[in-house]
Amino acid sequence: MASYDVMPDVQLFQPASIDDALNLAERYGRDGWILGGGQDTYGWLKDRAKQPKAMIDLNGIESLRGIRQRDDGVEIGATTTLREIMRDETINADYELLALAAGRVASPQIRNAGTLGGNLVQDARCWYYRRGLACYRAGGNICYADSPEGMNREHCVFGASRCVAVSPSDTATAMVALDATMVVQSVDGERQLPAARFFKGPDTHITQMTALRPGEVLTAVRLPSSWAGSRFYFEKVADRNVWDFALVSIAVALKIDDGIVSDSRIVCGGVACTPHRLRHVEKALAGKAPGAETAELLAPLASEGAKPLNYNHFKLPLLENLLRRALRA
Amino acid sequence: MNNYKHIGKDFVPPDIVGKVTGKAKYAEDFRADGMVFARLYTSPMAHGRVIGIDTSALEGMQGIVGILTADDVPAMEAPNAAILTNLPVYIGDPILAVAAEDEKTAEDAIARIKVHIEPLPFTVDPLDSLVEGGPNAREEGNVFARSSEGSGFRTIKWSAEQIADFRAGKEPTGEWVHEWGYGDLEKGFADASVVVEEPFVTIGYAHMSMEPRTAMAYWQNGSCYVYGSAQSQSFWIPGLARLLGVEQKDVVLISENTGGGFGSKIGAYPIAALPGWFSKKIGRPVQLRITREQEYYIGSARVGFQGWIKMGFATNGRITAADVFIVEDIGPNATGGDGSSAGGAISLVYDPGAMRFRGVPVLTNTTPRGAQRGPGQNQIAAVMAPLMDKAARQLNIDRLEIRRINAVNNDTTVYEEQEPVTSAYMKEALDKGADMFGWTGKSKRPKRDGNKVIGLGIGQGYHSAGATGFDGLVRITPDGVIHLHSGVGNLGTYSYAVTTRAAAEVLKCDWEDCVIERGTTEANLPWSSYQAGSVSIFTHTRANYVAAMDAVEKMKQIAAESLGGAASDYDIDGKQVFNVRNPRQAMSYGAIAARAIQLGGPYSGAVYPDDIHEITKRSVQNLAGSGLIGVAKDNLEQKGVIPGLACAFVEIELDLETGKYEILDYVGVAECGTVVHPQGVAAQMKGGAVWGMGMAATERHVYDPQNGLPANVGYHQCGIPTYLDTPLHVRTAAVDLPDPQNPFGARGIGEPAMGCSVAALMSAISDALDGHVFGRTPVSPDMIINHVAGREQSFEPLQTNNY
Amino acid sequence: MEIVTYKEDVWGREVILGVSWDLLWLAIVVPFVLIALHAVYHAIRKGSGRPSSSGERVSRHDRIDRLFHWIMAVSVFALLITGIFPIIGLNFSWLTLHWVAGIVLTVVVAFHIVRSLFWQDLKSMWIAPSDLKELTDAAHKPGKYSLAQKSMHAAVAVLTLLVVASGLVLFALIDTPWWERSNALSEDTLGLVFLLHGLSTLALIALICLHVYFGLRPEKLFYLRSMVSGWISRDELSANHDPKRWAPEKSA
Amino acid sequence: MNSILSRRRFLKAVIASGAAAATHTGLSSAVAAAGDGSGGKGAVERLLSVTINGQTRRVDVLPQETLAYTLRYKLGLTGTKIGCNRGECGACTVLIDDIPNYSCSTLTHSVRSRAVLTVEGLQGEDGSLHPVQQAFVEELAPQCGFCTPGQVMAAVGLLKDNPRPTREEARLALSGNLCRCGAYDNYLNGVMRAAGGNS
Repeated sequence: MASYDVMPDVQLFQPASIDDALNLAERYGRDGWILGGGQDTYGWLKDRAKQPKAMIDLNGIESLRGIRQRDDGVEIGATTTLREIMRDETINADYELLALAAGRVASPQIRNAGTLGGNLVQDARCWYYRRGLACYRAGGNICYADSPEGMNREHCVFGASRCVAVSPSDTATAMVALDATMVVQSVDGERQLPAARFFKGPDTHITQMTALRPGEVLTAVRLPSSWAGSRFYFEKVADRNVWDFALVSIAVALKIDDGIVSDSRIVCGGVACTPHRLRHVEKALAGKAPGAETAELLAPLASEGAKPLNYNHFKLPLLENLLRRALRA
Repeated sequence: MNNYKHIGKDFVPPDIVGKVTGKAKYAEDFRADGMVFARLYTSPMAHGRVIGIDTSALEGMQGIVGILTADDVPAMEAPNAAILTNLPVYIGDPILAVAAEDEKTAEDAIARIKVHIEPLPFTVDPLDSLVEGGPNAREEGNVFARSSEGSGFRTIKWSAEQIADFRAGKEPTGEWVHEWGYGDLEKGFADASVVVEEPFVTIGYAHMSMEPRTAMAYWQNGSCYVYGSAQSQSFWIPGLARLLGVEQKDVVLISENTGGGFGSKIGAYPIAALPGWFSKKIGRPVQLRITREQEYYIGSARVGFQGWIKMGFATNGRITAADVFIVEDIGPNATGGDGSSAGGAISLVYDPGAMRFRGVPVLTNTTPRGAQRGPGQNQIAAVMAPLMDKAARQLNIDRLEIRRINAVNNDTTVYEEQEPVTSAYMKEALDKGADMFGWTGKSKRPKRDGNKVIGLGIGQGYHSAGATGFDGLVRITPDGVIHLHSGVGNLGTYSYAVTTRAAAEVLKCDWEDCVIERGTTEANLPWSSYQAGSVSIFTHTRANYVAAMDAVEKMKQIAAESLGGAASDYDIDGKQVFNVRNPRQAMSYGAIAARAIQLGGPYSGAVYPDDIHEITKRSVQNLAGSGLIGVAKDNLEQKGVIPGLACAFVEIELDLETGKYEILDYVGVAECGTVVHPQGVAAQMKGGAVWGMGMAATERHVYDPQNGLPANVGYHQCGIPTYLDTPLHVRTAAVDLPDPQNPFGARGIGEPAMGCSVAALMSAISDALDGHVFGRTPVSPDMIINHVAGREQSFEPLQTNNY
Repeated sequence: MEIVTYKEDVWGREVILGVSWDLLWLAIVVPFVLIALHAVYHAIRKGSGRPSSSGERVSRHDRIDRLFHWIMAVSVFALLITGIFPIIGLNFSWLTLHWVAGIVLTVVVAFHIVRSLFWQDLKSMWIAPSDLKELTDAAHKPGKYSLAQKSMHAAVAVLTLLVVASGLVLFALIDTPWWERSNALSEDTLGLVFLLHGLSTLALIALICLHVYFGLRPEKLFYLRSMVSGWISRDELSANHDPKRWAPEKSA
Repeated sequence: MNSILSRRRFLKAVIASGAAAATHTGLSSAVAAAGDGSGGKGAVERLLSVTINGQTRRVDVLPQETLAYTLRYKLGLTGTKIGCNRGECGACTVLIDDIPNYSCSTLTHSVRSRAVLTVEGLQGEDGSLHPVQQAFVEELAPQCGFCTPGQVMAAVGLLKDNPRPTREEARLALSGNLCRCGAYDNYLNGVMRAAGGNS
């Protein structure tokens, strides 16, 4: 396993229109690499662990950038940078959860270049996989992390199926918590998926993190007005406060009618291969008043059904604690 | 307090402007005519034997210039690291290099070369190798003992029971190879009213300097020009010449700036010689820039400890006895020696009535280890701090007080031989720090607020901080310019410049009249110590002092010779040599220099002392006749251990729910004799603080024992502390009391600056958790969460190189 | 077209990954070509009148054996669907279904082996040299099973045992309610097991195509009926079998 | 002394020709790059103009080339450092349209119509230091100096966006830049000094 750090030969396309981009995506299929901010692209290519024939750069397509008001909410173009999202008035006013999540991504420079689309479709961070090993996720027939002595501190405690990588995206949890709709386009037209069905686990999609098919491009996400201005809570616990991915993160949206939770979304990152929604906690929360008492009551539910690996059982109490904090806040 | 002109004053080091403008040149910034770019192929296997290299796929590839394999370079005697090897002993061990017209093409070639390697047994945890039936990291054995009586490989195995007992926290009963001690240990423990006994682990981790070590080399009329990433300057030459197989006079090292070293670039390292050999083979200049991942592999790492310690305390808190046993993870090349240094640090910082050190250095197939900022001293500082707290609690003594009562001072005798120290003011440092930090006030405040707990910690750091016997060289040219020749490397401490100010001080000249000659062998530099071990300040203020004194004496003689009278009638000031009785009878430095050239002999450098190093001699020969030469070897008296000391006070707010903590306040106090460069000392204290924070919280090697794969090969995984993992403000101060054995009272500080930090944090974490001792670095959030939740830790006791 | 696919192991050495699934279309196309040829051949050569299914009925398959056959058939189809569909891009959560079906198959196969060894006439399914006469001499009638049936059974038996055996090894390496997954096998051995599992699967697919075809051939349809309801008519018996070599008792 | 002079000249001569060499072989490999699917709509041109430090420069750039590579290997602007080439250290930070970016993780082709500012572009005509550079010197902020150009650019980017940042804001803005020497406190002092506040 040699070590590389120079970009190898790969064709670059910078289409100015979405149609050109979709045609290229169609033409290249699995050999095409859709390029947003590129912050989870160049490492793969420099390592030669992924070897697409062409990069299709979406940044020249005006229609894919920016935040637009719609009568049923807002639409955020896929190549809108995390920096723009963090600084956007509407987002901060109505969907602060997303601004908070975006603000905890990696580092300032990565947020300056990194796009929402890229952050949502970024690949798993399992260190074995990133090393370029031919594991299940890379189309192989083995998992190195989930092995008797595997070093799997950062891996999943829910939803494993051969692969035990976790969803690394900070904004993905927010998307699910906000009931976002993902707008996906291809030459065959447009399809829309709820965020919860956009992110895929290894039981069905072991070599990819999302439902995107070859030739498809995530062009925008839509945040429904239904959750606008709810009570939000986002927290991410990582080893370092810059760059590092979540050990565990939590994104919470609460609808509160005179002190009582009428509806809620509680979504966790870093614990499963997809954003992990605590539906049973949401049910149990309905009709209760947020606060220390409810927090203590419901916190233990958070880790129900978890299956820890050798080095990550700390994620269970951590997950419970984050839920505790979210409901207490 | 003193009335020095330069010593103790801040100044603008000549290289700093280049650093803020990007003009400063590092090894990878140089280009040479026809230069080609080399890339490395490194071992994918933790231990193996290369049985075939298939380069057929390169045939017909454009832009490939050459391939270098182990057969093209001299073999190194085991266990020393090779330039290139056919017997890789760790993942990342360099096997071959390819040179091409550009880096991409070189990488294309690397990607096509097939190297067939037969796997051999490997180990990534010393205890896995030490246990009977366990694998050896090298075919020669699993232990390499370095000692004056002779070094060599050994195979040492402990029984499964012995390993199990060790893991269970019992005193190790297995075989060891190093032992020293003093005093009556048994009596010491008998006199103790409190005994603390703990096993401990400090996981090693990579140096990860910002600059991935680059080297560029070409040959010009018989000399090899090497543009290297070097921590030291002159000190590199002998080793570099040896690696290149040439005489010292035939090596030119250009190292104007180096992107950090921290112990990983002290002497010439094998890979720095690769471009030289490659250039010799293909007849073109070769630059080797390695990747960040390769810097992790090749760039060295701190030695890991798995140990056991037992200490006895008298009722007043005085340490009566200390017994420490350390299994060292010394990597595959048997570098380190941290264990014994750790023992030495215990004997100096805490001055136990009696002590014993025992150690066994075990080879592992992890990255090569080397000196890393406070090698040994800083690991043990982290281990000791919470144990001192534990004893203080049991004795019901204030945690500051127990440190004061054991504090090293001018009368302390240290190490096996119980040598004296040149001077030591740890008590003063502690008092100054406690005062700045407000220890008494803070320790009275309530600790707990909901899930947030305040933890207060005190740490002490030590490293010997001086050497003697190196050369100084100053030159005054007829234009009156004072050339301060510095063989000190430029790794970012500015000591190359700071130490020359000693000469400026003696010559009573303005800084503006001085030029520092440095950065390349061709600047005719004197023989220097290594720029490590916190030695530069003590060592080279002395060397510059003696050289300047030599120049002053010569100037007086020349003045007497030209103006009459005896040399003793003359003194210097204002760039003049004048007759003390008749100040108008004077000569300018420039005139003196011109006269020196006419007089020749020792004045012009035509004649020089016999006892100076051959490197200095060569420089003087080149400079002879260009001005007045002041050159001398530091033969000033030096007795006893020269301590660099520091202490730190830290306040953290630990979140019991997340296992994370914020550092609310940090105060570091340096005890390095007279402060020669206030900003420099502060910078070292702050940098050391950050290093301590990394060692305490995030930095560690992680290896999968099943296949020997390293998890933390990148900057991201290595967990270098960021702006947001360190405090918003770091406060520092210095005791600033002169050391009698340095003409300016100065000692070094680089390494203790870190030891006190990691120790203070370990102490503070323990304090926040009601005295719980993890006995391990780093203490990561998951460990704290598991502890608070009353869960088992994920790893087994004494496991190392793990999450 | 390659048969085996390779990957790099944890230390960058080339090892077998498994079978190349490009072979899948071969496993489908080949049998259908054969089927077509056979159908054409049959259409040309006029078969003698079909024996009547009325009249006295004799028993061919006991209920228990019919049950076995159909459970096995269901589990095999479940295994093929859960195993192959994800490979051809139809993603669903298949792994648990797959190994559960695998266990069912394993159990019934084990049952069948034991039963045939101790409670059935093993010889009736044994291929004897004398059976080869069936190929040359149309007058030479088989016992309970024709040479074709015996050969089909033999082939299916071997492949099923291979696919079950390799499947069980892989099953031992994944997380189940009873044990944690392990990397007990070296990567090259693991690759061999995957290769074996894949190759036997492909061959089974081909054979099953043929089996289904022959089961549905009009002149052989009564065999399918017998596998459902157990009996065949005396006419069918005498038309296709040698009563001296197989004398089934009357069926209820 | 002579040998030094000769070497200096020799090196100076070379920055250019070294770049030339790289560019030349760039061509051969680019053929390979363009070999597949090129000419499609939106395929990039090899030869492009980039505006760096106010000057527009024509340069031959591979499709996949990163800005850090172009700056260092094609244009001889070696002030921009490559510490990790992975967006994990910040040593390669430059400003693109006044926003800090990791040039190791930016394609040169993506800055075609944008303004790039590197550490070499900060000094005044008269060679006077930029306030941030001056402040870093006064605070002895750099130690080994390898991360310094990145720290400088991150700080300049911050002050363009927020001329009077609080220390906390400065710390956040610079948090994408590692300093292995641990000079964070000094750099923050420098930023505050440059912003006119007292450090």
